[in-house]
Amino acid sequence: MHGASGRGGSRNYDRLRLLVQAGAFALLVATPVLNAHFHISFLQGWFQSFSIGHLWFVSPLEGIESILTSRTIYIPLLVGMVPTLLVALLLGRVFCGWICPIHFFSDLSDRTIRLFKGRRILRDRLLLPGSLLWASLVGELLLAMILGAPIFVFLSPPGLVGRELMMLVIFHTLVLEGVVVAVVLAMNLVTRRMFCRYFCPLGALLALIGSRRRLTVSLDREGCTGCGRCGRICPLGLDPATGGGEDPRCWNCGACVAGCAQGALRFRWSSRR
Amino acid sequence: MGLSRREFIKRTAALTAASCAGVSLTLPQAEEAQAFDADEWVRGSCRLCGVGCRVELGVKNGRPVALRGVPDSKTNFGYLCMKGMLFYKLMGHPDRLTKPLYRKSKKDKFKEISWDEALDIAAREFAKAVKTHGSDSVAYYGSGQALTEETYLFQKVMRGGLRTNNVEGNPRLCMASAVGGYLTSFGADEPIGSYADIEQATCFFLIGSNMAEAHPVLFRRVMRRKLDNKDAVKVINADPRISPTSRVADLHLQFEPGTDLALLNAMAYVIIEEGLYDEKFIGQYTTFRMGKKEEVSFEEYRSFLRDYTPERAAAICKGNITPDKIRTAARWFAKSNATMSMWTMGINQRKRGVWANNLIHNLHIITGQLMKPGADSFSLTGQPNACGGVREGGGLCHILPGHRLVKKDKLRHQVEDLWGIPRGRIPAKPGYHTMAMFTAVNQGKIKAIWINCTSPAQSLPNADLYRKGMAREDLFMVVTDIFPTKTTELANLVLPTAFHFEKTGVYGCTERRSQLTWKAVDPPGEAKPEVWIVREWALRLAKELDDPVIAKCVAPFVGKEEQYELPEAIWNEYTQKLTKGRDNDLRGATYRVLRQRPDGVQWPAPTEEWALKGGTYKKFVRGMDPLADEHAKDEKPYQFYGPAHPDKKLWIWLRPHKGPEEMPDAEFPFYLSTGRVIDQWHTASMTGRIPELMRANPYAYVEVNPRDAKRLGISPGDMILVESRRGRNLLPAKVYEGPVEGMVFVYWYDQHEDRLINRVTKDAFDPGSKEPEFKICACRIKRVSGPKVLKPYLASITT
Amino acid sequence: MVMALTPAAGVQGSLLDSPVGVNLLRPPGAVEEELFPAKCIRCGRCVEVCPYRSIVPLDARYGVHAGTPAVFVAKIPCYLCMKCVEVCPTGTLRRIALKETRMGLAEIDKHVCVTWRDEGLCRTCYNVCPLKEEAIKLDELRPYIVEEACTGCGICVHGCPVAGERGRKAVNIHPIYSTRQGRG
Amino acid sequence: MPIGGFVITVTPSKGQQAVRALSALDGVEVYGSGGDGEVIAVLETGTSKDMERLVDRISAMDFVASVSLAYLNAEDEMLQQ
Repeated sequence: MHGASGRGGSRNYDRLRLLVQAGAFALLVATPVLNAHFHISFLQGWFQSFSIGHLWFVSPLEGIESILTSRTIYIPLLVGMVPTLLVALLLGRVFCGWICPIHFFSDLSDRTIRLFKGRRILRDRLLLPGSLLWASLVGELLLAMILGAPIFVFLSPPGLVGRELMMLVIFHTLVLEGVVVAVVLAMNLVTRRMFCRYFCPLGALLALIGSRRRLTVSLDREGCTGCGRCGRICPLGLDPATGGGEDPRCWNCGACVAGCAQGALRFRWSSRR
Repeated sequence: MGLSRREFIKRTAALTAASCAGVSLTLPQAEEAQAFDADEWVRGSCRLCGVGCRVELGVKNGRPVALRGVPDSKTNFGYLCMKGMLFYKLMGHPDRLTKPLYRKSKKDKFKEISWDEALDIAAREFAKAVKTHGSDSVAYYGSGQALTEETYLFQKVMRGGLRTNNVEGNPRLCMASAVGGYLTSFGADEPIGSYADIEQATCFFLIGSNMAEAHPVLFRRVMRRKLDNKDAVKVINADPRISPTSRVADLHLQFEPGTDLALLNAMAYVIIEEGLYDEKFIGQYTTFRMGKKEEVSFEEYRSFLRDYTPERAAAICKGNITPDKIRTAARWFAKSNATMSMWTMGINQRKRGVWANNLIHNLHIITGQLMKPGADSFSLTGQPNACGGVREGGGLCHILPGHRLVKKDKLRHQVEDLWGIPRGRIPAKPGYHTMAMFTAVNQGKIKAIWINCTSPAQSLPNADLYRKGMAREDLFMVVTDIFPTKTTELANLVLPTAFHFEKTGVYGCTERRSQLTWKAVDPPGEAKPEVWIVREWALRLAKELDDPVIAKCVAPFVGKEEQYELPEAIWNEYTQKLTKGRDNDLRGATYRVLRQRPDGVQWPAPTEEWALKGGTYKKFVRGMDPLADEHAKDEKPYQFYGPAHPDKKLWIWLRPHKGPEEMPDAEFPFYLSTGRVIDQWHTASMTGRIPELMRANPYAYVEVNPRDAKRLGISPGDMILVESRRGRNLLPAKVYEGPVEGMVFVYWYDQHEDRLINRVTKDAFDPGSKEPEFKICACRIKRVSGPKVLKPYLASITT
Repeated sequence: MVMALTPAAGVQGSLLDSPVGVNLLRPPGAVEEELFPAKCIRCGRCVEVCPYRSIVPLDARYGVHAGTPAVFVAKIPCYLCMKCVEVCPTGTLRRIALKETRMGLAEIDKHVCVTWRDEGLCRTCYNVCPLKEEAIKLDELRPYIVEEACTGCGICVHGCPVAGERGRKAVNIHPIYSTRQGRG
Repeated sequence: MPIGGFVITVTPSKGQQAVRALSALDGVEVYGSGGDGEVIAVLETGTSKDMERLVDRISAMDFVASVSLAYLNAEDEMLQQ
């Protein structure tokens, strides 16, 4: 099945992603405004827990950590984790690729840098072993259990962004831990999405859950000219041309799909893997 | 780190043991927070409510540092409420007005001017109005918070100088009905007894008064009396709202607003039918009246009361009233050794406030619960000098100093003679009463008005209507005050005045007690005492109008130093000349005596000798009241010599039940009532500026009965629209078993436009006392939203 | 030997210590402090839903408690609207009713309170108490706390016009139920 | 586990000595003392019987004039019964 419809159509993924990211970010700003200034609590929270009316989402990492460290189980918490787990199970790290404000900021800054430097693709200066990602997840969970307190407080940048926005909107101030967000973004200067690639425990967990996901990026070998462009485009440094699209760490952002001049890459939904 | 429960119990155990032994534990919190070492403690009375607590202001390096009570004082036994304890903070307050401010048009911004310019402008504008529109186009609107000397001098200049009786004051809004009640029932204004009766009473009848919050220190005495004699003393509280006052009550009569007259008549019915009345007292000292000239018999009174059987009254009153409760109340009232009634705005601020007062007096007269120790019909006032300055000093349109009526030629001429001005100078017709005065302002009939120490823009009922008038460009409005208010927002000329303890003068509290407050600190900036302002203004007026009589009005005071000599000279003229031979004879209460007597003097006090003993504890009793002896025509122990009753008797009035002016209906189904909270006072221009008090009550809210709240889906904190035919407010809700079902209650101190409840209240008034019916009108309520974060608001001035 | 009875409020021992102290409390329905930082996922929904801005997220100075909700009652007390307990996704704030709330226990310091010192008549705490006549009653006009009914909301602390030592008032909330020991 | 708040009146001249001796007793915590020889102490014992015994013991000390109870919390014990 040839889904890719040539260059014009597939480039839309970049624009679509930007739109979705901006929408998600707007929601993040709107939520505290609506809550604090209009007392409308239909939308609530941010990426640690978000609710739309009575539908609750709870981030799997925070949920699991809360269960592990407190050693208690609260049914509404589990119920809240079901939708997010399902999404990860089926679609993998789409949260990272399409919603996470860190990726949004990074995408924006990439675009800005490209605007100034005129270079289409940015370079990665430091490459580390990919397995670091798993280590950071295990490390965080272990440390949290040793301390008996969750560590994602400081190591979940998307949550921090939400908190800072809320502080800004409701209390007109920022809090200290926002520095973490700045550091994470600064790491992009060394290597694109350095934190997302090697350190983000949430990303690691979503990748783990989505390692057998249904949605992947697949390569049409006949169309591929082996130009290697998709590998350079991939913000995570994966190479879709050599199966990177099925790597657990791939976040289905579609940058490679959009970037392939030949239209040889496309999203694929497989009913079972 | 929390304290464990066990530690907490141990701590409590230790603290309890320590307080039993009087040991001060050296716990971190127990350390003395404030060790005031004032250089000097200056005696005076409290600036706020009508109780008249004696206070001492601590002064250090010329600055006020603390206020304290003095245990041996006669009014408050050393107790103060938080308002009284903290008002010294207003003396150096940054919001104080410190310079005269003027603007030609009310649209302009204010600019600072000198006192010379300010007084010239004030004199020119008043003179212009008099010259072009006549004497009655100018008016003075004063306050029960102004010193007696101030009210007296203002009204002297207005009446004797400007030839108008347009002299009014906010006591019209607060106790005019009580004045009417006392005059019609007893023939003389002001209560017969004193606070000292509280310690002798065995039954208290508290009606239409949330005494616990409005007069907290006096309420403490009632409570002490009750709690020290739990079984012997009964307390009856009658009020449509359950308030902190109801707490000590043995019986709480919760009726629907505006049904009080039926309740009071029904109590009288029970007393007559059960033979609980004092036949001898009635026979000797009373007559029954239908009208001023229409005397009726006891039998007629009895048959009149048959319309008010407890059963009928209970059906009118509704709430929790049952025939049995009315009977119990009446029996307790009549059978106790000594019954003392106390009431305030709930009775006075009624369309039939005078009648309601009469009916309370009736109960006392028919049962003889009046002249003996502990028995009295005692009206409470809200302001520190409503009794002293305004009622006694001639601060209302129909009265002259010394309880003289304007319309009596003889009394008017007496005043003219005493002032040394030509007869006929004071017009024979009373001026505009408050509501008529502001209606005249609306109609453009008044061209210049002087508002002193009060904020009618907030305190008048149906405030929006009258604010329109005050905002007229053709009205020149002078406001003298210490802080910006809702009224200074509408003024042309704002004059900064000295505050309590920044000037010298006398306050007369509820129990006929005059107390002198001596200047202790300097006023801030260019603020001046009012007496100086009036004197200087009058001298300029005399020039503008080329009228030597105006100058004559202030001639005795010219050249006097304004902090001490000037008020003393005014006080001397008022007491020595104007109260001589009157029922409020204050000749003995000279400054010399008042300085000597820490608790002041209760009139009648015709001689210094009598005044030095404290004056008169109970009026009309021979041997206790020197005037009773002087006026005695027979051997009876009581002599009712009051000036209003030529027959020298007490009058029992036949007053039918009459409901409020505006009743709830399908469109506006709720009763709205307003009142006070302990930490805020009146329009909050003072208490709102004391952070400790403002924090406790930053904004007003609407109290809703839980059953009404449930029906309307109102939760605590929800924003509620309170709307009447006149205006609307948006207030947070307090769901509270306070107001009776079908009634809502709002505190009226809040200055914010959304919460200024007098925009909603009704301006109907008692045809007798002309006091408005603040306490009852019809409104509707609607939930608008959930809780909102609200900010406190105080009016300010932009220059 | 005379000993100080209460530890100072909010003094940070280590980054793991609970920040809860006198007049610094958790929102209604909070689980015990031993569990709180572990269970709370710092989603901020209680902060957002609080219409009075009583609930404030703690910052990094409070160590692992950063992001957890707290109420500084002397600044803005809890008005017991009970909205926060409804939205907590983790059960860190349990869904309890208004009257079951036990954020702490108010205690009137009789050595600071002007009414108890016999210097004045103040009833602000009684007046502002949402459970007037239940949680604060008057004994001859002197306010006292009914331990069984006090929710520890802190409205009395906020209203109290009398300042004691070190930011305390004449009435203060002691978080005596915040620990397992306190609840036991 | 009853907890009691006590006012122990001691010979004023022996205040310091009394406080030292009382503090040394098991289950007694001295919280403060007044100038006229009042010592504020909290007694915490296992049972009410123990409390009585401890009070008797304190009363028997030669500088103690009287021991009076001001506050007693014995709810734990009541719950057990």
